[in-house]
Amino acid sequence: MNSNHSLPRIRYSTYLWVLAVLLALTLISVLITYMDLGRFTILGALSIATGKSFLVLWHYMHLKHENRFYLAMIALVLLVFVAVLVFTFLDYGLK
Amino acid sequence: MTPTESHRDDVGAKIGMWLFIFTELLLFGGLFIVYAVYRYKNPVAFHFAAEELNRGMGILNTILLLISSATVAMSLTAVQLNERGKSLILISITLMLGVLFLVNKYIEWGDKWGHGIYPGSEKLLELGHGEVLFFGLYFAMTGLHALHIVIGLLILTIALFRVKRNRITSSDYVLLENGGLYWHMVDIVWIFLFPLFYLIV
Amino acid sequence: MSSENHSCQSNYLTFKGKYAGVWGWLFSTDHKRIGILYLYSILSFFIAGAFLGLLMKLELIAPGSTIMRAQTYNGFFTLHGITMIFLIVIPGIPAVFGNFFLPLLIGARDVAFPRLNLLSWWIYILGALVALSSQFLGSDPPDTGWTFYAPYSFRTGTNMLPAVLGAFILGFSSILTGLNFIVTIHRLRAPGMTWLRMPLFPWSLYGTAWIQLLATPIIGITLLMVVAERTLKIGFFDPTLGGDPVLYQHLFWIYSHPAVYIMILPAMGIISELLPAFARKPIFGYKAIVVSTLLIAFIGYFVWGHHMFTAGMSGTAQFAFSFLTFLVAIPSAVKVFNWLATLYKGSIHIQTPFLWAASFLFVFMIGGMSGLVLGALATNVHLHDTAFVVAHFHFIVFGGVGYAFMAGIHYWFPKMFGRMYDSGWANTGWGLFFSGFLTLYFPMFILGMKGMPRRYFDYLPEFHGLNVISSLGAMLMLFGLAIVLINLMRAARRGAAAPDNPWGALTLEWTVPSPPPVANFIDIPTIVTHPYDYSILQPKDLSK
Amino acid sequence: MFSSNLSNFSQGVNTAFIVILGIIGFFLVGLTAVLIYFIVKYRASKHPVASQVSGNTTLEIIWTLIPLLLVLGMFYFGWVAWKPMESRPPRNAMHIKTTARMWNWSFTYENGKVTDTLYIPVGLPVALDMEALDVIHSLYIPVFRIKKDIVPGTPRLTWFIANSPGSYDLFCTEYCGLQHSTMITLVKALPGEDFEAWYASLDTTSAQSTVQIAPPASEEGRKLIKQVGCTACHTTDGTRLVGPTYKGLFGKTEIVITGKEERTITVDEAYIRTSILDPNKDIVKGYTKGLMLSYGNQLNEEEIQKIIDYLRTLQ
Repeated sequence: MNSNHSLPRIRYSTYLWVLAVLLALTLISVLITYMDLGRFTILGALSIATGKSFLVLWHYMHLKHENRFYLAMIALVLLVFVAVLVFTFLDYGLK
Repeated sequence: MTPTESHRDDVGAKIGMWLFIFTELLLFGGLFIVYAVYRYKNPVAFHFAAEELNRGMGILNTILLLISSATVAMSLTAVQLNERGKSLILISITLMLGVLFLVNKYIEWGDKWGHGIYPGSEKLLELGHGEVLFFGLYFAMTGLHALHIVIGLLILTIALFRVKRNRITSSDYVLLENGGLYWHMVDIVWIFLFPLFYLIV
Repeated sequence: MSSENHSCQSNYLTFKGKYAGVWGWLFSTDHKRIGILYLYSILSFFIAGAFLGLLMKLELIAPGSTIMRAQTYNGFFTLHGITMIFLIVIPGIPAVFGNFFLPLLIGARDVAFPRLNLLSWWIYILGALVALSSQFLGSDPPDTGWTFYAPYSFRTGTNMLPAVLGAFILGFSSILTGLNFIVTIHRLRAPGMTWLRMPLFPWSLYGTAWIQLLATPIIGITLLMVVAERTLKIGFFDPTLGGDPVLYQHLFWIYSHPAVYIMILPAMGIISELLPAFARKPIFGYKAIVVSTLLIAFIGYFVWGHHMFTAGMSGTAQFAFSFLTFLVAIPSAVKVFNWLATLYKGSIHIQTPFLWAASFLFVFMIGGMSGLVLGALATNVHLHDTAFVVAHFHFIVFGGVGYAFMAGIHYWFPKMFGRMYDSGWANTGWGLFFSGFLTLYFPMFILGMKGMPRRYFDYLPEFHGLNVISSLGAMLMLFGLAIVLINLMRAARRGAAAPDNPWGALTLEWTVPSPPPVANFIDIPTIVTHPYDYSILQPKDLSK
Repeated sequence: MFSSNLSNFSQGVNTAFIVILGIIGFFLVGLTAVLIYFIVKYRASKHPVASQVSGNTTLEIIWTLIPLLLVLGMFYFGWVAWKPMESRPPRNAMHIKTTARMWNWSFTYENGKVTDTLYIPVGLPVALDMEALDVIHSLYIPVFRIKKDIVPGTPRLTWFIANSPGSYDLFCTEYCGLQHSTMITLVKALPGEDFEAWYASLDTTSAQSTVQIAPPASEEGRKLIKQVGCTACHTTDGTRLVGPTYKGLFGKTEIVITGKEERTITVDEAYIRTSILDPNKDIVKGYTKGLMLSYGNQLNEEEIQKIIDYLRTLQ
C-alpha cells in the first residue's frame, strides 16, 4: 500500500519522439485516403488509428511502466467491446 | 467523517481513474456500434455525406490534440523533476490547445449550421435517410467528444492551480497523472473519430 | 470472539461527527451509514413499487376494467418496472449490504473512496427524484414499459423524458459504486487475505462491479440517444428517419441482460455466506463457486439476443444467442449443486435467515429452469412476451434477489442495528410471503403457456380463473411482507440487544461489536485461515 | 396443452416443450426432495456436529458435465423445431397482406378483399406479408405456435399451414400503447370449399362485428371505419377513448390546437378530411398529438366521402 510512487521519470525527448511518430502516422492515414484501396480503406484507416492509440496507451498513459494488471484490464475491456460488436454483426452482417 | 479519510492511496486512485476511463470508452463504444451498423446499412450515403465535412479542419484538430497530449505528458515529467515553472507552461499550452480545438469545432459546426445541416433540419431531411443518420451521428459523437474536452480542461485547470500552489509536487502528483490519463483518453477517442468521419470517403 | 473492545469507541449509530442529527447521516462518509441510507430509501421505493404491483393484480382479477382505466394500468406497469428495476434490484444488494459489509468482510475501515460513495447515494436520490417527477410534471405519466422500446417511446404523448433521464442518472450511481468496490477489493483487503481467502459475498460483488462498469455505459449512451431522438429528431432509431428500432433493442439488452446478473450475482453471494453459517461447515466447492461467479459475469454479457428471438434477427445470431444462453445455465447449476452439497452432513440451524435462504434455493431453481424453456428457440417463440416471461422474471429477480435480500436483512440485522427481532413473527411473515409468492406467480406460467400476452390491461374470459388465483396470491404475499417489515421496524427501535455473533458465523463482521464501531476494527486483523473454516470451533461451541 | 396439432409447426414445438419440461421437472422435483431431506436429516437437534467436508473435484466435474450434455440436448430440440419457421414459405402459399397499426389488424387478400379477421383455408400454406405502420407490433397465434414482431419500416413474413378448421385467437404481443390489449382478432380456418365460397363472396365484414342499424346510404362508410381501424380509437356511442367519439361530431363546435395556438372551429367536411389526411394539424383540445398517422395512402377520395357521409348520420 505504500507504493505511492510507482511511476519512473520519463524523459521529455521520449514524449517528443512519440509525438513525431503520431504526427507521421496521421499524415500517412490522410495520404492513403487519396489512394483507391477499395474495401481496404476502412481497414487501413482503422489499423493506423489502432496503432496510434496503442502508442498513446503505451507511452503517454505509461502502460510500458505499469503493473501488467493494467494491461489485463484493458485487454478485458477491449475483448468485451469487440465481442459485443461481433455479436451485433452476427445479426446485421448475416441477415 | 471516518478516520480513514486521511488515508492516501495513489495506486488506488489511479486504478479508479482507469476504471472510469473504461466506462467512458464504452460510452463512446455504444455510439461506435451504432455507427458501424448504420455505415454497414448505408455505405453509399455515408460515403457522400463524409465528403461534406471539412477535412482540413479535422486534420488540424487531430494535430492540436496530439500535441496537447504530448505536453500534458511532459508536464508530469516536469513535476517529477521539480521544475514547477516548466510544468505550468506545459499545462497551459495543453489548455490552450484544448480551447483552440473547441474554437475550431465551433467554427466547423457553425459552418454546417449555416448550410442548414443540423439535427432535424429540413435540408437534412430532404437529403435522405443515410445522410440523416451520418450527420446525426456526427453531431452526437463530436458533440459528446467536445463535452469530454471541456471536462478534461476543467480537470487540468484544477491541476494547474494545484501545481501553482505547490499542492502537486514530485512526491504527490496523482491528480495531475489522472488528469493526464483522462486527457489521453479523450485523445484516443478522437484518434478513431477522425478517420471514421473525415477520412473514409 | 474478540469483543474486548466494546466500550472503547462509540458505535456508528450514535457517533457524533462534524454534523449533528439528520445531517450527520445525509453527509456521512461512513460506509455503514451510507448503507443504512440506501436501506431506507430502497425500502421506501420497494413498498411503493409493491403497492403498484398489487393494484395491477387487482385490476386483473376480472376481465375488462375493474378498478382503473387502461392508461392508468399502462402507467402503473411502467412505473412498477422502472422503480423495481432501476431503483431497487439493480442497486439493491450491493448498495445496502455491499456498502455496509464489504469493508467489514475484508477487514477494511471503509471503502476506497468514501466521499465518492456518499456522492453515489446523492446521485441515486437525484436520479430517483428525476425519474419519479415524470409522474407529476407535464402530461400523463409515461406508458412505455420500463424497456422504452423505440419507436413507441418517441410516439407516445406521455411524459417519458424524465423517466429516461432518471434512469441515465441512476446509471452513474451504479458505475461509481462498482468502481469503488473494485478498488476497495484490490487495495484494502486485510493482510493475509489472499484472493482465495476472501469470503464469497465480496467475490460476487467483485464480479458484479465489473458488469456494472462495463455494461452500464451502454445503456447510458442508449438512453441519451433516446433523449436526443425525442428532443432533436436525430433519427437514431426512428424508422421514418432511417433508424432501426431493432438496433435500439440490441443496445438496450446489451446492458439490460447483464443487468440481470448485476441483480442476481450479489444475491448468490449472500446465499453463499448464509448456508455455511447455518450448516456450521465450509461452503462446498469454494473455488467452483468463485469460478462460476466470474463465468456468469462474463458469459452473461453475450446472451442479450435471447430477448429478441421474435424480433427478426439473422438465423446465425439466433443460433449463437440460444446456445450461449444454455451455456450460462451451467455455472448457475453448479452453484445450486454446491449449495445443496454444503447442507450435506451439516448441522443445520433452522432460523429465520436460513428459511429465506432455503426458500431462495427453491424459487431460484424454478426461475432458472423456466429460463431454459425460454432459452430454447422453438419454445421461446411461443412464450415470448407472454405471462410466462413475467412469471420467470419474477421468480428470478423477485424470488432470487428479493429472497436473498430478506435472508440478508434477517442475517445481518443484529449486526446493523445491534438489536434482535422477534423470530416468531419473522417466521410467520416468511410463511405467508412464501405461500403468497407461489400462488401469485405460478399460475402465470400456465397463463403464458396458454398464450396470454403480457402487458395486457384486459384479457379474454378463458384466462379468468388463473388470474383470480394469481391476484389472491398477491394479497397474501403483501400481507406476509407487511408482517416481515413491521416486525423489523419494531425491532430496530425496541428489539432486545443483540450479541456480537448471534449465529455463530465465522466471517470478520461477526468479530466486531454489534453495532460496529465507527472505525470497524481497533486493529486490522491478520487473516490466516479460509473464511469458512468451521473446524476451528470446538464441538461444544457448535451446539450452542 | 401440448397434444394439439393445429399447425404444421405444432408438433416440433410440442416435442421441444415435452423434452425440456420433462428434464427440468425431473430435476426440480429431485433437487427439492434432496433439499428437504438434508434439512430434515441434518437439522442441528439431530445432527449436532457438522462434518467438515469442503469439496470434491470429481463431483464438481460430474455435475458440470451432465447438465452440459442435458442443456445441449434441450438446445438441439429447440433449434430443430424452430428452423422450419424461418424457412421460406412453399411456392403455392396464399399470400395475405397483413397490416398492423394502433390498434387493429387488417388483412388484404390477393383478390382485393379486406377483412379485420384472418380467413384461411385449412391444409394450404398461408404466408402473411406483414407491415406495421406506426410502432412495433407482434403477430401471435398461440395454437399455431407462431409469433413474429412487425417492425415499422421493415417488411416481415411468416407462414404456416392450419391443420383443422376452427376459430382461433390472434393477439398482438408487443406492447403498442393504450389499447394494446384490445388488439385481438380471430383466425377463421375454413375447410377448402367453405373458404373458396367465402373468398368469392362480396362479404367483407368480419364474422365478429355485430350488426348495427344504420341508414343504407352510409353503410359502406360504417364498414370502412371498422376495416381500416378507426374504431380502435374513436367510438360511435359517445364513449371517450384516445380519440374523440364520432357520436354527434358533425356540426359540433370544438376547440382545437393548431401548432401552439388554440382556435375554435365547427366540425365540417373540410375538417374531417384534414383530420384523416393530416391528423396532427388540428388536435382537439385535451387529446394527445402524434398518436394518429395519416390515412392518405389507405383511403381514396371516394372512400373518405363515404366515411364523411356515415359520420353525418351519427347524431
